[in-house]
Amino acid sequence: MTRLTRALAPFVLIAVLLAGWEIACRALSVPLYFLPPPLAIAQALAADWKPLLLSAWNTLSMALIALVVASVLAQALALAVGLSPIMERAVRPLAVVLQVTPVVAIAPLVVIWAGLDHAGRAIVALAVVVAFFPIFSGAVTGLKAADPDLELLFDLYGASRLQRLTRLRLPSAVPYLLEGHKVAAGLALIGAVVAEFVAGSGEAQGLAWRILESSHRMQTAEMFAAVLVLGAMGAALHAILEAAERAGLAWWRGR
Amino acid sequence: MTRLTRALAPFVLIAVLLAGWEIACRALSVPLYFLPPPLAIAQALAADWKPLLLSAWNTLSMALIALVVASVLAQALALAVGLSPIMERAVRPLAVVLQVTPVVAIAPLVVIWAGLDHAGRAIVALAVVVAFFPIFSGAVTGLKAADPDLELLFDLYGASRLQRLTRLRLPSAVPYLLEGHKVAAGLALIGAVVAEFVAGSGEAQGLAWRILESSHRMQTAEMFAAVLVLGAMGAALHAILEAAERAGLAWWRGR
Amino acid sequence: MIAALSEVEVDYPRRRALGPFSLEIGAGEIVALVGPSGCGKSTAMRLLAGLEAPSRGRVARTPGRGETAVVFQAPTLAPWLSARANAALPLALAGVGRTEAAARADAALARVGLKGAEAARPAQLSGGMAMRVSLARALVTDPKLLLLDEPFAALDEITRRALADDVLALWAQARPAIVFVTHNVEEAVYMASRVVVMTKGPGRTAGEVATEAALPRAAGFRTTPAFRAQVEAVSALLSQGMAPV
Amino acid sequence: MIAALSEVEVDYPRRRALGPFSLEIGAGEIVALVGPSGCGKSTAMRLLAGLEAPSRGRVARTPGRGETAVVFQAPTLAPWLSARANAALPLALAGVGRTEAAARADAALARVGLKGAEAARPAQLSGGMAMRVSLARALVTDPKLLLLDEPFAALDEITRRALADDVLALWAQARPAIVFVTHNVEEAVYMASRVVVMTKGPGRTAGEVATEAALPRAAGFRTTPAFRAQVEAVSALLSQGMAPV
Amino acid sequence: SPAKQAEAPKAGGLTPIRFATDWKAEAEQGGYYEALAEGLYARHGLDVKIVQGGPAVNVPQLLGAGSVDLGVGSNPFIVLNLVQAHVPVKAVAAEFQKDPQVLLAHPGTGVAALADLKGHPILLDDASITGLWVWLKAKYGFTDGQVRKYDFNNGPFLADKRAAQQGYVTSEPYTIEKQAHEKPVVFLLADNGYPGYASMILAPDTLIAKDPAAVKAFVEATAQGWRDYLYGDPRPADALILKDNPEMTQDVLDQARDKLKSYAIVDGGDAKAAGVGTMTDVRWNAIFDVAASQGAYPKTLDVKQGYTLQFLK
Ligand SMILES: Nc1ncnc2c1ncn2[C@@H]1O[C@H](COP(=O)(O)OP(=O)(O)OP(=O)(O)O)[C@@H](O)[C@H]1O
Ligand SMILES: Nc1ncnc2c1ncn2[C@@H]1O[C@H](COP(=O)(O)OP(=O)(O)OP(=O)(O)O)[C@@H](O)[C@H]1O
Ligand SMILES: [Mg+2]
Ligand SMILES: [Mg+2]
Repeated sequence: MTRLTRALAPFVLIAVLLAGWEIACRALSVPLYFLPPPLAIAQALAADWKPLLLSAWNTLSMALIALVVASVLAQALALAVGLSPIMERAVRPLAVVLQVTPVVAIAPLVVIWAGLDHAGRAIVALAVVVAFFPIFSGAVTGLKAADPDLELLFDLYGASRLQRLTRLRLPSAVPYLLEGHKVAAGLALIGAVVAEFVAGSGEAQGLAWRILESSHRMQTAEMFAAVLVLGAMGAALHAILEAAERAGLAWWRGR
Repeated sequence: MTRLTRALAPFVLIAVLLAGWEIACRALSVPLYFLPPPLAIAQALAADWKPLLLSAWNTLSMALIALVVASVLAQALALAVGLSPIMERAVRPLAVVLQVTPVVAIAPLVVIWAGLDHAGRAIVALAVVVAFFPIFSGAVTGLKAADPDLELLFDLYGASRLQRLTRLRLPSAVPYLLEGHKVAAGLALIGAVVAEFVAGSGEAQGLAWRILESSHRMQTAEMFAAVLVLGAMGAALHAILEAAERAGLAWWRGR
Repeated sequence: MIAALSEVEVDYPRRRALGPFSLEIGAGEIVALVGPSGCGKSTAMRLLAGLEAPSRGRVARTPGRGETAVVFQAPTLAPWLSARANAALPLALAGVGRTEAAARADAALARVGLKGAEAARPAQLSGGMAMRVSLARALVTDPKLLLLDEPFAALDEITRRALADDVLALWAQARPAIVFVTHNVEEAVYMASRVVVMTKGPGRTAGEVATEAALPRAAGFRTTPAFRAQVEAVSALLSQGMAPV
Repeated sequence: MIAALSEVEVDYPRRRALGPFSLEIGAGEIVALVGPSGCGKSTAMRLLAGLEAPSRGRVARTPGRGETAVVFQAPTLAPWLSARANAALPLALAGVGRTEAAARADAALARVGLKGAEAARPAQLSGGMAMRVSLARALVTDPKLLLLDEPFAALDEITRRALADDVLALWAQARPAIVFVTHNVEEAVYMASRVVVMTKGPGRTAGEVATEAALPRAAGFRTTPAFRAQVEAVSALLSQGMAPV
Repeated sequence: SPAKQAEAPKAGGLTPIRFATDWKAEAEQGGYYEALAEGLYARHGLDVKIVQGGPAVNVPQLLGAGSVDLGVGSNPFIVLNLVQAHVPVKAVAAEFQKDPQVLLAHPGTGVAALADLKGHPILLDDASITGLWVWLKAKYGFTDGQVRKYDFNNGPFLADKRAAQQGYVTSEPYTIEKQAHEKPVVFLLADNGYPGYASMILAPDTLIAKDPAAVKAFVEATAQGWRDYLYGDPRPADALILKDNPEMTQDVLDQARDKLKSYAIVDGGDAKAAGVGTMTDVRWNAIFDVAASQGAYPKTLDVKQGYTLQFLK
């Protein structure tokens, strides 16, 4: 019973919210193009599911590549930075600058740098910029979260900086890394979408294009359907990472 | 000496990078409108610093309000969710959907809701959407990171859910909350900029206004100057939060 | 009867931790649990506290919520709370007012010899001091069942004896049932009305030694022949229990 | 001389932790440090290990990096490593090959009675087992200076004595200098060539008791009158040091 | 890299031309698509590939970086910006003699002329804020405080009766009427004295210097394309547009083409006499006077750097 409740909980809440929304839309007779009721969105979804899924796959693959690249880059940089406090003080402000640099501002440059024929590369690069920071920040914070007594032990045994990094600080950072990736996954997805907004040309096939197009055409139900697909992908990605986090933490804690 | 090195490290690295950039630009004679050399950016900065600072202040104030609102909302929701695992399973996917919803997609709705005369509200609301997730996710993760033996102790003394939340889980979450806020600060800033891109008004012209204007007028040096100011604000905000994190963690650990 | 384990067994994925093991704790009884390292004493304590369920067998407990107090083997203090706030935690959870809770916590800290360290954080305490804060936290309430897992292990002989007498004095007032784990056989015999000896893990009962002398002990009890005889008996059971079966 | 503290004092923000305190450790010497809880024994150990600097006074040390081994008062194990990997850590850091390190770690674990628990994680170990892994980690290398902070506190009498003899046997082979903290006076006298007694915190030297008998002890040493006399002497110094000055 | 593209081997003897438009495929680009679909470009020795634009595509930047060979300049301010930023790119033809830009207002709110919009919130996109907004401010005394962001979504406009919004005469009036069943009040800026050209063909100086014949060929083929699209058979272009932009629909294309004709966007004004694509020094000077009057550009800017008449008949 409780197990069932747990499994159904998200759906029940969503159903309640949707019902409220539908009723509100009808009661206030909100025009379709302002805020479509859930049923209209469902219809749009049912009508368009094939191209939507194709677009979703395009966006998702970009986001996944970006997440992997961001993960590798951020962790590599965090490790490099972890070797020397001076490096950290030097690199960290630059990472922040990268985080707050609007994708829109650098998109044209990235597009030109990637070449107009490789819109995919530009999109991945921009999504990497968006997803990079939480992993980097989590890694840097986590690398410092090691048990101070274990740090003393490593002092005692004359561990080299590299040994300390790989054998103490990196494993100690695992919980923070997992959390960082959880935040970054969503950012990679939204980063891919935003990148496609700004870097995609007519050839782009991802969800962003559908969202923009439906928005411009005030086909708000279609737009919500696309956003919904995006949200579902995000939730699925999050659920996977959440499961990975649970497993990772159980491994890490040893129970 | 080492203290000096530490304090100067970021500046030295930045100086080296800038010098390399300047030299590369000159050597390859990259056109100014394509990628301006640092000196040109510095000139633009010197020429425009007054309006830039005003814009920066507009953006920063929006971002700060958004950060505070996001912080309050995310923590309140995380606490509510922390009271019941079923609530968590229900709310968390919705939070993810919110995270991956592109600001551009919901901007028109938010603008309608806020009214055209309150562009500021719309910007803050959109920036809140962007900054919300890392705090929420960090809070939820942190609320579960309490020492399992202390959890047993709370079982033993028959602590109520609320007591467990406020006296055990919330304090245990402090390190994760601090990390979440560090990531969210940058997101609030970039969120405010992006929100201004899509929902801004000419009334309070923030940095987004400057960036778009320079970008469209191909005054790339001016655009970089605005991005630079944004980056500096981000770095400053980050440094403040970093200091707060250090103090917070020292308090938390009791040493 | 306050708590009872009947033929309990506790299994972990690749290892049995305890049992089959039975133990009945009567009201107002003081029972010492001794046994080799890793035999399942801490596991048995968690069962008695109702914090864990056995894989097999039955656990019966009469104390209600908040009527059991435990000192875990490790101090288990909240790092963000002062010694005072840590000791006052059970009171705070029971809804006792701030000032009263603080006063009672201070009194408990003074009782374990930590006057002056009330404001210190766990990270600022020595190992023995942290353990004593944990003990103060258990003594601050009025439990029906007090479970102490090697509470004095990190303490010097003198502090240790003083605290043992203190616990006995406390017992004389409210007569809670006390179960404590110790590696100090003399301490076990001195404090307990009954010493339960466990075999090496997974622990079973190796034997029991009961002490007739009235509790709390009369001065000089440690030097009586009866005391020495019982210490010898427990030691013999221990050696037996550790021999490969 | 392997390590020496001369008139050291350690101050923490609101509290003096130690001193003034002096202690010289000769090569191959076994020194026991006893004193009341919170007197600064662990602090003194950290100074001897070179892990902390005194607020005043001087610390001299001859062992190079990696030639000191420490068992902290708490187990201090990496939760993500198995008992084997934890015990092998000093070897891994010294660049010893994987298989050799694992073999030596297994041998050290067997020596502390943990055969069969090599693959377990710290969270799956009992308190005493975790402490023994920590001890195995200290014994796995060939240190010049071995610092043990209450290594046997969480262990039963029998395991404790076996391990004490084991440490002495190890000492007989390589003759490292050993400093160990204990609350067990008999253990101190049995194992050490010199017992240093500290006053209550901030700890100073209350007195020293030296033992003439050869190390490792002959069988039956615990029953000799000399042993009893020295135990009495240390206990007397302890009581003295704990009295308010 | 740009150099490599320029020297790429000509496919079947044709000169490869990458041409960037300023928006997704639509009737407003009918002439280009017609020329491509009918093979006019190929007949002029060009192998043209149309690169679709969008809300974030910045054609001048692509041209400046050499990522494309030719592109569409939406409004004359782009040309002035190019001059000011010393980007060696010039306008070589103007396909729209009248800019189709309009401002829309709600009916029955007392807005009878552009001047009445003073104080009203006006929704503008990024390009227009640096473009026609300069003219609006200069002419009507509007202030920056009135500007709201237009994300190409009509919702915010429809939700606020006081609001005005930019649009293309060929597009928004139709879609709004369809969506909201409300006929908005439409002010064509060109009819209110806005002097700007639109849909200009931009070419980098390097290409003009290296292969002027190709540029001329493109200008001529495009002019023919427009004539054919408007007065011949538009179906080849429409098919290509619908293929490039699957979201487009035939009814939108049809009404847009009608509006292009009825407002004489392509063949009105000077084009009546001089043909499609024509530009004049007089008109450019008028444009510059308006733009510079607000201080947005230095009076000394040499507007002649921004266009050339050498490819026009
Ligand atoms: N989470 C766990 N997973 C697997 N095995 C466990 C776990 N917890 C305890 N054990 C095992 O259960 C056995 C009993 O543990 P317990 O802590 O009860 O021993 P103990 O008698 O208290 O020992 P000590 O005197 O050393 O504290 C040990 O062998 C231990 O390895
Ligand atoms: N980080 C710290 N900040 C403040 N005070 C500290 C800190 N660490 C230790 N102390 C204090 O220093 C004193 C000595 O501590 P130490 O751990 O050396 O005692 P000890 O002799 O090892 O005691 P025990 O036998 O209980 O382990 C104690 O009073 C303790 O409160
Ligand atoms: Mg135990
Ligand atoms: Mg200590």
